[in-house]
Amino acid sequence: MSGKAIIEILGGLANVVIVLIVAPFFEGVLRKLTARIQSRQGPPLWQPYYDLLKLLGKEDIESGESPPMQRFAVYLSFAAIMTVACLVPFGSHAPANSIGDVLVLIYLLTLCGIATMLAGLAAGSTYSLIGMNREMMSLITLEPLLVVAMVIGAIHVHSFRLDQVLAGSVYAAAGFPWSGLIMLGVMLVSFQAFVQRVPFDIAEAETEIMEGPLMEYSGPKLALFKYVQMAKLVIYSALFVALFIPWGHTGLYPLDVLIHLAKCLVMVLGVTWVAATHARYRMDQAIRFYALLLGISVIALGMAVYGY
Amino acid sequence: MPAHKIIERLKDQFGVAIQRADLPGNGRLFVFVDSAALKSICRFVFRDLDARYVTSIGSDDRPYSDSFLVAHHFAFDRTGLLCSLLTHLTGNPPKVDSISKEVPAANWAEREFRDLLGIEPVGHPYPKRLVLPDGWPEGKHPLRKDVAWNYVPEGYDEDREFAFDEPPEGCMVIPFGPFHPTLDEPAHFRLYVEGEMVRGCEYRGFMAHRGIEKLGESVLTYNEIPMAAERICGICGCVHNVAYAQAVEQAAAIKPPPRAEYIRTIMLELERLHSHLLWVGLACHIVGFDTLFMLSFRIREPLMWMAEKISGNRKTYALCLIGGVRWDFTAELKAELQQVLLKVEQEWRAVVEAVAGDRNLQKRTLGIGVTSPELVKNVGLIGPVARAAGVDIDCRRDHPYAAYDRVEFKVITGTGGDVWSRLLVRAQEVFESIRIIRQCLEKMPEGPLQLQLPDELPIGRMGMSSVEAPRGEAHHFVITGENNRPRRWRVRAPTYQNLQGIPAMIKDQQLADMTISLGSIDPCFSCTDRMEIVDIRSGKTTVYTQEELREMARRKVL
Amino acid sequence: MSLLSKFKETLICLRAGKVTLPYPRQARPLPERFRGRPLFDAMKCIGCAGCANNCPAREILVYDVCQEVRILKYLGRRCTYCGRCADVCPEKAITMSKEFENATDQIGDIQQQLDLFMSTCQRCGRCFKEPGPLEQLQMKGYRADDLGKERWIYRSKAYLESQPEVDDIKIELD
Amino acid sequence: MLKNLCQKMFGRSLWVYHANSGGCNGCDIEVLNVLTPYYDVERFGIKLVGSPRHADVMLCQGPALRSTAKALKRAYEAMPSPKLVFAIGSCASGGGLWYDTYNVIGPVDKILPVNFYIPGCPPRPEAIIYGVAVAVGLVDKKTSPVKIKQLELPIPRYHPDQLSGEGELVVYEKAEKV
Repeated sequence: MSGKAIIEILGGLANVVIVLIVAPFFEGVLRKLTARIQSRQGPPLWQPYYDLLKLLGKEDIESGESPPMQRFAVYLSFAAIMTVACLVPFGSHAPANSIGDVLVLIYLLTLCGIATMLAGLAAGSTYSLIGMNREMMSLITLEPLLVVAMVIGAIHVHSFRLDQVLAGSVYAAAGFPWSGLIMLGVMLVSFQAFVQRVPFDIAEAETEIMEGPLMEYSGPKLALFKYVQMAKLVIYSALFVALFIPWGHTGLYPLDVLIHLAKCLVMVLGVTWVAATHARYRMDQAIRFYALLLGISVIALGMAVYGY
Repeated sequence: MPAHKIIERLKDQFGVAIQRADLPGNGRLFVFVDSAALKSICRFVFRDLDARYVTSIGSDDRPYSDSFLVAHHFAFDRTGLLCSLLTHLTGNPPKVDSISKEVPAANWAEREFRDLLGIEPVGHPYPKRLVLPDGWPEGKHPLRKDVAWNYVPEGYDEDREFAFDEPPEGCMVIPFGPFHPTLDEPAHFRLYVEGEMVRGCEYRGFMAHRGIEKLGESVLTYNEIPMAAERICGICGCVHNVAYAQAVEQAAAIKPPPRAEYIRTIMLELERLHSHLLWVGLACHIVGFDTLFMLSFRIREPLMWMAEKISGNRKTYALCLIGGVRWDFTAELKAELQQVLLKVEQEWRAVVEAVAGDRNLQKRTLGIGVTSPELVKNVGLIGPVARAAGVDIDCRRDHPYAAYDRVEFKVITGTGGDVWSRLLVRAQEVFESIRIIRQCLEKMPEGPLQLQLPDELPIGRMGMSSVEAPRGEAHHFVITGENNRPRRWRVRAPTYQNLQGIPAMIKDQQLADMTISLGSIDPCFSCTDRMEIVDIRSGKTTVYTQEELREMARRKVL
Repeated sequence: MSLLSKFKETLICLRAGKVTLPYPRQARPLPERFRGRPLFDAMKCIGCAGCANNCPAREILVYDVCQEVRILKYLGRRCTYCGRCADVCPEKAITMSKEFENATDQIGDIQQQLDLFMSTCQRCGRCFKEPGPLEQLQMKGYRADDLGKERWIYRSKAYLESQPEVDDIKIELD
Repeated sequence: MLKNLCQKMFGRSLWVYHANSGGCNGCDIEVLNVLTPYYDVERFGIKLVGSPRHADVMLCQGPALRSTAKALKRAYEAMPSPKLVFAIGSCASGGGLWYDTYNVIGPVDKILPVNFYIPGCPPRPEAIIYGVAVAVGLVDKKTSPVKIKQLELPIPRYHPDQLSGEGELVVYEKAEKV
């Protein structure tokens, strides 16, 4: 094994560790900030760690339609998100470059959504199935947005390599190309949907369908799902930052990681504010909204192809 | 239309079928009619005289007159008259003509006396069990006088399941409740859903039926019942408390001292304030808007503290006794209340202004759960639900009680009839309530709080009282009796009527709108159920098979 | 427009700052009229059972264990804290205290039991002279079921005879 | 070791499921109130969840009714252990005014094992927080049964030699608070 491969693997592992450590912290920040917006004191910052630990120590009731599939869905979802973590740049550039390219990243992200759907299907109660249904609909209309954003980047840099695409590639062609700016806008307004927070947490709406697909899960399985949810927040923020806010690298790895995480934190703050001040949309409204965005992004794609 | 005119018209129309009419004064009318003509008289009153249906009451009168009693209550809102059409039933088992076909709003009330008293409404379109628990055997009726309050019949079977109707063709069934995060109280809806569209529902509620009426008729005494009445509902408890006290006072021809009336008015409005703020919070919580939920609860909290200072408890004020109130206002309390009101008014005005332009919130509420004035009339919807549909009814103005005839206020009406206009109506009513309290504080006369009552209240007299609860009109009916307790006490809570409008409201709507539509009537199941959806979501109730669902999901996506 | 109202809403919330009360560490002063757990004063109680007969929750039980000793038992578990017992008590032996921190893992912890010594009239066997506090109670809407029968049967006593065990709490009748 | 840690975390992150089995709504609203800015129990890590599968604590409000007893039991069984049950309010802990009517089974502890009782009608938000604090171990419970008992029959007829004080005061010198 060459030294380069070892560095890549080490970099990927470092990413996984960062995500595992930082994800609950970001969630804690989110909850604390939400509380302060609502004039409350709020939970301690490390509350999500407590929650996860407690869930790990609880009894695991296997009650759904097919327990093996439920177990599989949990591990699949967790594994997929951790693999994604290997591929996303925290710091200077994407570490596990030779493992996969942008397309693999997109597949893996889709796999996360599919795992959630599987979880809902395996649980098999009415509300889980409704949640699964909604998850599927949003997956199908939402995921293309990310694809288009990445593809625009890839067009600009003429490559699908991770380290080239996930480094502000959308602006690569000529300063600030129109397509990149349009995609920035589109991704900004749809970011809430990717991380599945209010107003787009339709598939997991607590007051409507009681966390939908996750309703039947308890104990360690729920802990893993919650972890995945928290990790999604970090990873999508990291992706967004890598694609659209690539500036401010120093070249020093630890410092770069901190800078990157700080940028992610800013994204989380934005997510918090939007989540705190919005009412949940209905599925059809959300789908209509995604479709509009998809239309705009396709136009952006066309512009990118012609070099704008 | 004044009372004597109504009697004249009834006499013209029905002649000897009108047996007797009592006019105890101050806007009450009791007409005893022949049971055979009851149905046509009800239709005449409801359709031709354009009265509003209030409720139907069954009573076991056998120990006193060897017959059962059925009363249909109507309200003439323009003239401020509450009218009761009573009839005695001698048959065994007792039978009465159902009026549900003519007056759709009477549906539940008739099913209720069928359950609890065994009075059979002949020709009822949907004679299904409503109130009693699933395992209760047929033919046993807890509200009859020969049955003790704690009597559980022999054939009680805990495991019996409720027989739900068959869902319509092509629809899947989604159980909603009894424990659901948007429902504070147990109730069970079976939604018939086609895709994400709700096509219909069946309600199996009355899960909080605690037998309060039976308790009041057989165990508690006149002055204990206010405390029980208050616990009919934890949010609008004071309303029931006052309504009960007023019904008894009216039956016994007692007039409470004016200071007591003003204090009742203030506490009722204080309750309306906190209830409306609470509703706005809960409605926002249902659509996932937690900041506004927290905000309105924060604004509401000083009101709760104020209530605690005045009455000693945050919710259950234990305010009324027969002939007066228990808690007085001191000068300090008055000043403090003024300050709290000022603060609430300022903050709430800012919130209302901010929310008025909130497109995001409007998206979830505009055009959702629409009610038309026809539906309001037919199903007997009341309170903010009716007012939001443009029907101008308000018991405070139409049937003035306590000190409402001495204060000025505006009845807020909306136009849309949807959730958004209900929200606006409630938000505006907060300001009116504040205005009423201020006027009361200003005008409150000095004087005693409580009357010295005679040893025994008159026996066999009837009284009814309508009080405008935050959710609509709460109606209490009392027949006074021996042993220092009423012979019959019937409560009609506002949600009892409003809930009957839900199937029409949620029909052909998105599943996601179901919760907010239901929330928008400010449902209070405990009120409704006083004295009854049965599947917990974790229990596996896949009514249709999983393949079907998968198939459905696939069809949806492709 | 919508965004503007969102900002306004946020501003209203933020302007209030943090309002959370530091409750378990420091309690808010309780209002003067607060109705907490009723406290029974054995010094003042005359055993008239007015409280038992006016309690909507029917949870104050009064019964005699012998000619001279009467027991007043307050179960507490279903008390509604309405304060009627304190209202009707002719001797003001019941006060609504300001105790609200009654949470417990043993429901029996909120019981109160008084053993009262009753000196009976040698002639009629009753404890009070004719126009006693009971007549006052009656005027306030006092229940009159058994008074007419010249018998001193309290509702709770009648209840006890049929069921000597009240919610797991065994009541010693003799 | 991890298991130990997990168990220790139980008290710091109580997820609460509230089940109203037919009470009057007052306690529900007070429970909701506990989440709102002035009381904010989220600072103790308490969160309201919608599904009993996610819950650690069940807050029971309202008496056990015949119509809801089955559903309540099922919800309890759906909760993963370790689990606690709180009975909030007079109805849940004692059955309320209607503890013996035809549709009421009685207090919740007749059908579920209740760990903590929070009496009150409705309990103030502070009382609920106090109950939670007792459960978590932040504070000690304050209540204990009061029993004031006659040791001896104090009338001179029975014990003339014991009559030391004046009138009835004697009686209560011989009474003791248990």
